[in-house]
Formats: sequence, C-alpha cells, structure tokens
Amino acid sequence: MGFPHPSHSKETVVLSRYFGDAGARTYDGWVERGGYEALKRALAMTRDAIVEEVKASGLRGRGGAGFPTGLKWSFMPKDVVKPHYLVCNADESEPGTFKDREIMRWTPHALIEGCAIAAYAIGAERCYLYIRGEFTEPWKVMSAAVEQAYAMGALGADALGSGKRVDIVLHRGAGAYICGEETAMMNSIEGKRGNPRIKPPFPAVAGLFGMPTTINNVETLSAVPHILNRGAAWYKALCLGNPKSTGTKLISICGHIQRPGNYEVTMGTPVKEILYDMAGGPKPGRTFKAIIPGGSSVPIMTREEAEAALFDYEGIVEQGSMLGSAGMIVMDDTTDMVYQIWRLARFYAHESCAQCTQCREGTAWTTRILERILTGRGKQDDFQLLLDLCDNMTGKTICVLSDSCAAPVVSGIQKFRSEFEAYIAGAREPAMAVV
Amino acid sequence: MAIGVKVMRRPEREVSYVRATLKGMALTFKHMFEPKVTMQYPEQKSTTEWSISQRWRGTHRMLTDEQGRSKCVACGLCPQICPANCIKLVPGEDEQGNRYPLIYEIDEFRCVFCGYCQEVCPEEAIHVGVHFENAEYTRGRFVYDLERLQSQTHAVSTLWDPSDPQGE
Amino acid sequence: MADELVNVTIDGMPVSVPKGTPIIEAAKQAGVLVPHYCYHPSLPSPAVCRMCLVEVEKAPKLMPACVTSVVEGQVVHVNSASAKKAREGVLELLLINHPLDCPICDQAGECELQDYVFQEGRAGTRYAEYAKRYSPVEDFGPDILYVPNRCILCTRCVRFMEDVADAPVLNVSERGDRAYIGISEEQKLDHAWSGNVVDLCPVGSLLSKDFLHKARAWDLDKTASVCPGCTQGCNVSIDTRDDVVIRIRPRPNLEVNRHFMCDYGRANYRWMNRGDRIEAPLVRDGARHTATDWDTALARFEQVLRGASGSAVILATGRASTESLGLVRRLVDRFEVAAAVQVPLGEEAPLSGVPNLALRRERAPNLAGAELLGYTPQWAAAMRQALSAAVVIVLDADLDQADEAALAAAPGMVVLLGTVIADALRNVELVLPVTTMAEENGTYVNRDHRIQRYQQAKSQPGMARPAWWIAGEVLAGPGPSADAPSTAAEAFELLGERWPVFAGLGHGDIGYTGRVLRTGSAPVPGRAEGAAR
Amino acid sequence: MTSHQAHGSHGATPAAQDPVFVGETRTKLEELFARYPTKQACLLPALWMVQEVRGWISETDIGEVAEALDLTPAYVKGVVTFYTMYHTHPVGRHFIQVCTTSPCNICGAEDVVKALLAATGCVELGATSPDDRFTVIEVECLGACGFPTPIMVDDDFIEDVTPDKVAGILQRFP
Repeated sequence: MGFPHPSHSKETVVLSRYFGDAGARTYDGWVERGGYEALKRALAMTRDAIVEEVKASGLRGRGGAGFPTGLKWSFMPKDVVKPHYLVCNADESEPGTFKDREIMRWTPHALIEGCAIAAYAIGAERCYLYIRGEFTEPWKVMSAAVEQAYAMGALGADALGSGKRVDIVLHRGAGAYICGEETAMMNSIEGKRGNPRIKPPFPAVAGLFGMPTTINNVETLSAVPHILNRGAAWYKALCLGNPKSTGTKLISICGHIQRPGNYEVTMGTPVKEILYDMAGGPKPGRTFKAIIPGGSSVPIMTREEAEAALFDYEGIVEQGSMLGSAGMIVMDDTTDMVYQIWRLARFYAHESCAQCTQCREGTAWTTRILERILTGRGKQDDFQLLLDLCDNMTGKTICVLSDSCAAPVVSGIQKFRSEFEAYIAGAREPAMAVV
Repeated sequence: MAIGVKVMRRPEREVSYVRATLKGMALTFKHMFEPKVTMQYPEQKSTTEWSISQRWRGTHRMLTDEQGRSKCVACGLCPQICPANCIKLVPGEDEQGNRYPLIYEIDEFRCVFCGYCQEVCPEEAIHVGVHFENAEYTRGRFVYDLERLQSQTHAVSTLWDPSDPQGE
Repeated sequence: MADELVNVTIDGMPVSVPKGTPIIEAAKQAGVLVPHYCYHPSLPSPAVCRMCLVEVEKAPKLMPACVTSVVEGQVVHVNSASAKKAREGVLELLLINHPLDCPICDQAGECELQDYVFQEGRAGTRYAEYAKRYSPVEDFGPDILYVPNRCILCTRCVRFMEDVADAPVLNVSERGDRAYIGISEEQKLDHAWSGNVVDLCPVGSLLSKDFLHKARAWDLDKTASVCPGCTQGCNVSIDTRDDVVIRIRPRPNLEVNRHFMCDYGRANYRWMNRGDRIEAPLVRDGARHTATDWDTALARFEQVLRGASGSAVILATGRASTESLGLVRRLVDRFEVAAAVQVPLGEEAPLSGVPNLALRRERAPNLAGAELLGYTPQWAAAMRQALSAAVVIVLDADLDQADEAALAAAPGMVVLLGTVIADALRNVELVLPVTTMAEENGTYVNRDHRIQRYQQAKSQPGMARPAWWIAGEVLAGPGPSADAPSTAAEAFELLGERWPVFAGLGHGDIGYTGRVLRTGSAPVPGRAEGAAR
Repeated sequence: MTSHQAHGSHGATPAAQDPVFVGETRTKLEELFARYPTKQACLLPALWMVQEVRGWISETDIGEVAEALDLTPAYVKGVVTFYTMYHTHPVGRHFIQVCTTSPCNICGAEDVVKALLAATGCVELGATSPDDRFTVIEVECLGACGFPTPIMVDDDFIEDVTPDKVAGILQRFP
C-alpha cells in the first residue's frame, strides 16, 4: 500500500500489506497474519530445492543491480567446510529511497523470516543484518523483533523445532553511504573503514571475513517468504509482459508530488500510471520537469521519457535510465536543475570513500565546477570540462560511486543544457554568492 | 735645354691646393653641425639611439620578495645546469621550515654568461643582468655572494624567447 | 619453476609468465612499464590509484593491471589511446591539489608523479581558478615528516605498516577529498623499519629528516652495496655526492631483503665520512712514527712477519671483506693463529611481514664469512692471547681504551691495519692505512651463507689501500710481482686455493644478487624463497 | 561539506575519566565478541557504546577501544573519522541532523536549516549553541525522502518538519 496513504486500486499489495499495522510488528501478531509458515516450510525442504524455487520465481535483486537472486545463491559453495555468511543489506542510503525502512518498521518479522530462509538455503552459519546508523526507529523495531524471534524459538539452535540452526545478528552502521555497496558493507562489518573492495574475488568466494558470503537487499529477502508460501509460479505470473522482470516492486516516490510515499506495483506497470494515478500527479498548477527513477545515482529522465516508460528493469533502461533502487525523485517546473545537480554532486563528494583517484578528486572537482556555474562565473569551456571529468569518472573505479556522480551530471547537461547556459550567460541570477 | 725635359701642363683646376683645402674644411665644418654619434661614456650611460640590448647577458642579480628575502628556494637546478660550474649552493632551512640558500655564490670569472641559470630557475630568482661594468680591485671580489647578488639594481635580461625569435 | 606458464601479448610483445602473475609484472617482462602508484611488488595491492588501467581485448572496460591476473591468450594494450587517456585523466586529478613545489621537494628527480606527468600528463591545468588544498607539515616520528599537500593517497605507507611491519600506526583519516594519512597522537612512527615508508612514498609526501634538504636526487651517485649493519646483509645503494655518503637506501633483492632495510642500517653511514683518517703508512722510527711509501712499509711488514715466531693473533673488524680477512689470515699461516672478528651486539628487530628478515643481534656483516675463514667471534679470548703473541695484526677493529692500553704494552709486534689511530697505539710497530667498505670492492657472506658483492662508493683517503691488497703484496714477496692481486676479484680467487668453499667461484658468478655458498652444513631454517605475503 | 570537522564551541576535553568498558558495558562488549568471528568486527558497536556514554569519542576513548579490541589507536582513529555519525569533537546536549539532500532540498530543507539555526542560536552549522544545548548539522540523506524534511534529534527521528514546526519541536528537548 502507498504508505502513508491508503492502498490504491492499481497497486499489487504483497510486501506492503501490513504497513501501518502496528499489530504485525509483534511475533504473535505476525504469526496470526500467516507469518513463519514459509520458514517452517523451508526448513523442511532441502537447500537446493529452495534455491531452485527462488530461481524459478524470477526474483531479482531489489537493491539496484537487479541480479537474479536464485542464481546468486547458487554461486555459494555447496560443501560447507568453512563458515558461510549471509548479509542483509539494510543500509538504505540512496537518496530518494525509503522502502526498506518501512519494511523494517512495520513488518520486521517478514525480513527475519526471509533472512532465516536465505541463510538456511545458502548454508550460512550466521546472517548479519546491516542497518544504517540513521535508522534509529527501524533499529529498535528490528532489535525487539529479533529478540522475540529468539525467545519464541524461531531463531537459534533449533529454529522452529527443525533442529537446524539459524542466527541473525544486527549490526549498526555509522553514517556512510558507501557502506550500501556490498563489499564496503563487508569491510564495515569487519570493523574496517567502509572501503569497497576490488572484485574478484567475488563475495561468494571470499566475502565477509574471507568466507563465502551472499548479500541481499531487505526487499529481496522479504519477498522470499511469499514465494515459498505461494509458489514460484504465482510470483512469476506477477508480470506485465516482460518475463525478465517479475514480481512486485516497492517504489518510493518523493519530491514535488501530491502524495509522496511507497507504492507497490507489479513489474511492468507504466510509470505514467504510477505518477499520476497512484501518487496523485504534480502539485496544483505545476507540471513535472524531471524524474530520477532509481535513486539519485541514475541518469535523469525528462517528463516525456518518464511518461513513456514501463516500470521494470528493462523498461526504464529503454528510456535511457536505470531502475536502480526504485526511489523516484520527482521535480516539477519550479526546480532549478543546475542547483539540484550540484546538490547531488556534493552528496557524492561527501560520501566518496577516498580510495580511487577519479572518485576522490573527481567528485569534489565536479562539485566545484557546478558551484562556479551557480555563482555566475561559469564559462563555455565548463561543459567540455564536466563531460571530460565525468567520462574519466565512469567505469574506471573500484565501485560505481563515481559513475553515480557522473550520471546525473552528464544526463543533466544533455537534457537541461539551457539552464546551464542561462547561468553562464548571466541571464539568470546567480543561485549562490561567491565565497 | 740640353736634355729634353718634357713639361706637362696640368689643368689649373686640379692642382690648386686652395681648392682641396677648402674642400677638406667644408667637410670638417659639415661634421661640426651634424648630430654627434660619440657617447660620453662614463658620464653618459646610454642615449636614445644606442643602449645595450635587453637580451644582453651580464653579471647576475638575485631578485627578492616583498620581505626582502631572496626568491631562491635552493632547488639546485642552476648549479646542475651551469656549464661552467660556477654556482655554489648549500641549501638550508629557516625556522618556518622554508628551504632557502644558506650559501649562494657565483664566480663571475668562471661564468660564461650563457643565461641557463635564469632560464632554468623555477622561481625566477636568479637572473643575468643587462650590465657590463665589472671592474674590481681584487679578483676575490668577483665571487658574488648572496648579499651582493641581491643588492644589484641593474635591469635583468630578457632572454631570447623561442616563441618570438625575431623579437627583442 | 614448476608453475604452469601462460602466454600473453602485451603491446605486441608475446611473453610467457607463470599463471596468476598480474598483468603489471607480465608487462615488465615484455619491457613495458605500466605507470602505477599504489602497486608495489612487496605490498598487497588495493588497486586504488587507478593509474595502471590497461586495455585488455574482450574486456568491457579498462582493467587495473596490478590486480588482474594474466589469462592464456590475453592481448593487452598498455599504450592504447583509451588507456593513455585514462592515465592522463588520473594524472590531472592527482595534480589538481598537488603543490607545484618540486624545486623544494626532496623527491624531485626521483618522483613518480613528476616522471609520469612529464611522460604523459596534460601540459596545462584546468583547475587554475581554485585554491589548492592546504594542510601543514606533520611530524610523524623520529626521522619522518609528512607533507599532506603532496600526498596522493596511494596508501603504500599505510599498507607497509599494517601488512608488512604489522604495526598499523598509520591510517587513512577522513574520506573523500578531505582524506589524509593520519597517525594517532599517542603513537609515533618509530618502528625499527619505519624508514621504508619514505622510500615507498612515490611522491615527496613522506620525507626523511636526516636527508631533508641535503641533496637533490640528481646530484647523487648511487653505488650497489651491502649494508654493513648486521649479519642479515640487506642489499643497499650507497648514495654519495662529491665523495660524501649522503644516505643509504635499500636495493631490491627478493631473496634477502625484498625492497626494505631497517632504520639502523639507514642511519649507519656517518663513520664512512669520517675525516680523521690515516692517509699514509707509518713506520716506527725510534720513538716516533714516520710516514713512508708503500714499498718501505710492505718491506717492514714482511720483516716483522719473518722475524717473529710462535703465535699470531688477528683482531679484525666484523666489517672486513671476505677477501681481506682471507688474505690477512694467510699471512700468518706458519704461526699458531688465533683469529677473532669483532661482533657488537644489539637488539634484534624483525620485519614480521617478510620471512627471515630482521635487524640481527650480531651487528657484523661478515660474521659468517669470517667463520668460514677460520675466525671466531671469541673476542675476549683472542685479546688475552694477543698479550703474549709474537705478532698481533689489528684489522681496523674498534678497540676500547683498556684493550688499546694493553696492546700498546704487549711484548709482541703490533701491526695496525686501520682507518683511524687511537692515541694509545701511537707507538705500535707499523701502521698501514686501509680503506673502509665504502671505499673498496669486496664481498660479505651473510648469516644464510649468501655471498654478496659490494662496490666502491667513494674514493679512498690518501694512500689507503684495501687490506687484501696489503696482504697480497706481502704474500707475493718484495718487488713488483705478477702474483699479487690487483683487484678484489683476483684477491677473491686466491681464497679458493686455501678454502674449498670458495673454490671455483668468482666475482662474476656472484653477480649483484649474491649466491648461496655450499657450506656442507644444512641450510638455515626458514630460509625459504623470501616471498612476502 | 556537512561534517563533524567543524570544531564545536565546546570547551576543552573533559578531565581524566573512568574507562568506558567497565561493569555492564564491559559485559555487553564481551557478549558482542561471541557474535563475530574477530574482535576487530566489534569495533563499530564498541564505538557506539562509547558515544552513548561520553556523547563523543575522544583520543583517550579511541585508545581504550583500541586496547579492548587489540587494535592500534591509529587504526581506530581511521575508522572513526570515516563514519560521519561518530563525533570527534564535543557536541551539544542535543545533536540535530537535518537532511538537505536533493529530495528534501527541493521540498524546502534549506529553510528548515535556517529556522533551526535561528531557533537554537547556533552561529553556523556544526557549531554548538552558546547554552550548550544544541548542535545543528546538515547531513546527507536520512532515508525518509517521502516525509520532507526529516530531522534527527539525538535518536529521535522526526518527519515532515517545516520551518514553523521548529520551535515546537525544540521545546521537547530541554
């Protein structure tokens, strides 16, 4: 449902069914609502059978990359001779995205169940649930839920009486966007600086503490119990035409829109429907100007592009952007695009981990150039300089943070060049004072 | 006449000394009223028509910054490039941790005034000068120390600029 | 090597390298240097500088050559347009905040940033209108300064302290472009091997206080040598300017010290520059010494040896070369001999990340060589015997005052082959000036019986000669003789006649990385391939 | 940059204190050891414990954490400075974090910042108010973009903040 708004008829409510329902937060409340059935079922299955079921469902990673989850699980070594780990990525720090937060706040046991099933399926000794430091409320809810789950025997040495051990440990981040990157997250759990690691080795070979590790997003894991309960075929059928993108997807919509919030839709729903019908369209008297469809790291779409797009992994790519974490930032015609692109660049400059040269220096320099344009001192050469810099920042670093910084800048220059020109030509009042 | 001496008759106009003298005098007088090209050197150093080239490479000068300290940071490039090996440099460090020349001496006797030191200097500190009056009472005075180099006031040379080969 | 070989083509040059070799090392074999900052063969590679990006055919994007292993049939282009453009981009970014202070930077001339920018960087800056980042110089430890402005955050220093020295006292602090190399207020960079971070630093960010402003890199003459500090025998380069030793730096030898040397060895060069040297042979003429020529002095030496009978004692410095120790030992073959080398002792300081590498307790570089030549470290016993011996040869040993006084009063003939002379010994029979290890060619045998060569780094003072030359001349007899060795290599060949362990071996065989002697005894435990992790 | 680099107007570091890891906190720390295969992995939780007790993390505290986890102070310091939520300087009694990243920015987050600075009396971002009550900083994305502008006062997450609500909110934090 479109928390904090009532469910819209065009939504397909699966994960978000109990958003806003405080009763679902407790163990008993969750069991009443059909909880822990899937875990019980899973613990009775073989590990391979669970992986096959998830593979068949077509579930893809909801964190941004969209990698098939079942396939990811199948990469884990079968023979458990050394510890394996599962890491649940609850470091939702992509600007524009706030879906995992609601899952943890309202349905913590759904996530615990999903973690437990995944941990069992990949043979993980322990699941680390990495919650970002700023999520104080989800942290409290999750801590209480995990404690209860242990107390009720759903977790621990003898999970739900199956004789199998499932452990979940909560780990709190401390304010670093980059820790949402899977290898950086592993470093962070290990007590290191959250620096992304170079791949290979991939986490499934040498991940957390050097052991085989799988990392899944909160939304992905929360979907797993539903797949086991209702079957892969049901999940696969939740699809509007494109068989590569199946299931439901939570969309966070924010910015200049009537009803910001989370909406759960079937993959393949037209973006136009989501923006105008579910979220209520632009504020009165306004029109949309730009939409960033997948959290701040993806190329900006113009209104026309967004309205033409279908909402699934491939549909958004067709229109020149990416689905990412499905955090839609909507900007209407009052928005100063140059200022917002500068604000995004500043975000990346602040969050760069300082490892790769292109990212460390490039994000900061990009910010400075945009700052200069905003103070009215920009030059025509700055376009070329920005594009050169962004080219240098794309595809050359360990992780994709610098690519993420380049994406809005490059797409912004391509699609909203006139606004940059206005600052450079002095036709527009500087948005910033020269410091 | 017993022997026949042939007497040549010369034209009057060509043998008259009066005429030649007058001619010479005329030239002399003419020069008295023409502009003079001689410069009264020690009293007079240059004239509007004649002065030494801005590209002249003479004895050195060390430039100083606003505080009167030499601009030299003792990087060691000038002694390195000097073909005559006439620059002596010992670097030191002041209280602020800045590198500066503890000893900087140029032996102007050995110097071949190639100007490489000026060309190589990254700080634009050492310069060859537009200067040619080098008389001294002792040979030792031709080893210019830092103080001496800094106290020179003559113009510094504008080296040949490869991007403007014809220019002065 | 039993490893499987992989064939790759790098910039058109086919090479075969063991499986698992990173592209950067394979490229070296193909004669192509891939520019790099964070990569170092003796450190784990984090691939953060992104300087070594190369184009690999069929790869979707540029690959970091330092962590990408070669694959059979791979075609790599180090100097393709895209790789060059990427490197130019990295250099531009590294330079935006890098000060233009090469003129006052100690690293200038051996700076990798300077080199690569000169090689393939942009000619101009596009960052002109901004102020550069500025932070003051920090004091990291007894011999190390940190200049944050020059730092390019390659993290070699951090990784050295963490992974090789196993003492993580350096960190990367902050993040983004605010990042810098940090140190705790409570700990200093005073590890026994910390000086290596200065060498590892590709730019002039970490500086040695000892070397600060002393010389420009291009002024220095570098001589391949062996550290005279301890029995480890680290390969070093002695850097001199105008015949003055300015610094000692490690020279890579993967079997001995990889790329490192300890701070003790680094600082142990001042004695090489000592000024109060004996410059001419001195013979005793009544109550005083007279300077003389070598012919006279050598004749007197021979006379001393011929005239004496009974026992002879050799008191040698641990820094004497194998050649000198051997030939001096041969001088007294007809005597009953007690020969000792001096071995000062100190604290052992291992470098934990490299197996079998430490600053050793025994601070004598040629202890093992001396032992092979019949010397012992029993200094006190030899000293006692010296007081009753017929001939005592002191070979540059560092004597304490009591020993000097005792020797001066000893009944036997005392011949001093030395570099300096103590007042107490002003009355010995014969004083012959010898060179130090910095002033001669020679060999040392380290604790693992690896024999290694060192080269002459500076000229000898006055008439000083290597001790092997003196001994060789005396052995060959008076007058000009073809038998006397005229080079250290010839002197070395004479050793084989008497000590079979050196037989059949010449300086040419030893090369510049040394060679393990077949001593018959079991190899020293832990003497594996000196691979770091 | 928004950050904690700005030096608080707070006075000197407190005088020598008792160690943090004694009694209950020590037990808690030891419980943590069981949850991770290495001691080092307990670094982030241990630092959170220190900040809970002290309000911020001083050099001395860094030393103590390092000792408890068999690490070096420099290493711990590198980690502390990486994560923005650890304070390396003393902060006010209430620490206010305002999200000003794009989604909130377009919905007026900068006005909320201005209102907060005015209402708390803080001179600038990162500075502590003269009465030591508040420190206000801008942060990057608090992850509640649908509820602009979210702010965090200590551990309390407050959504939908507008400039006119600021005074009322501050009253709740004496």
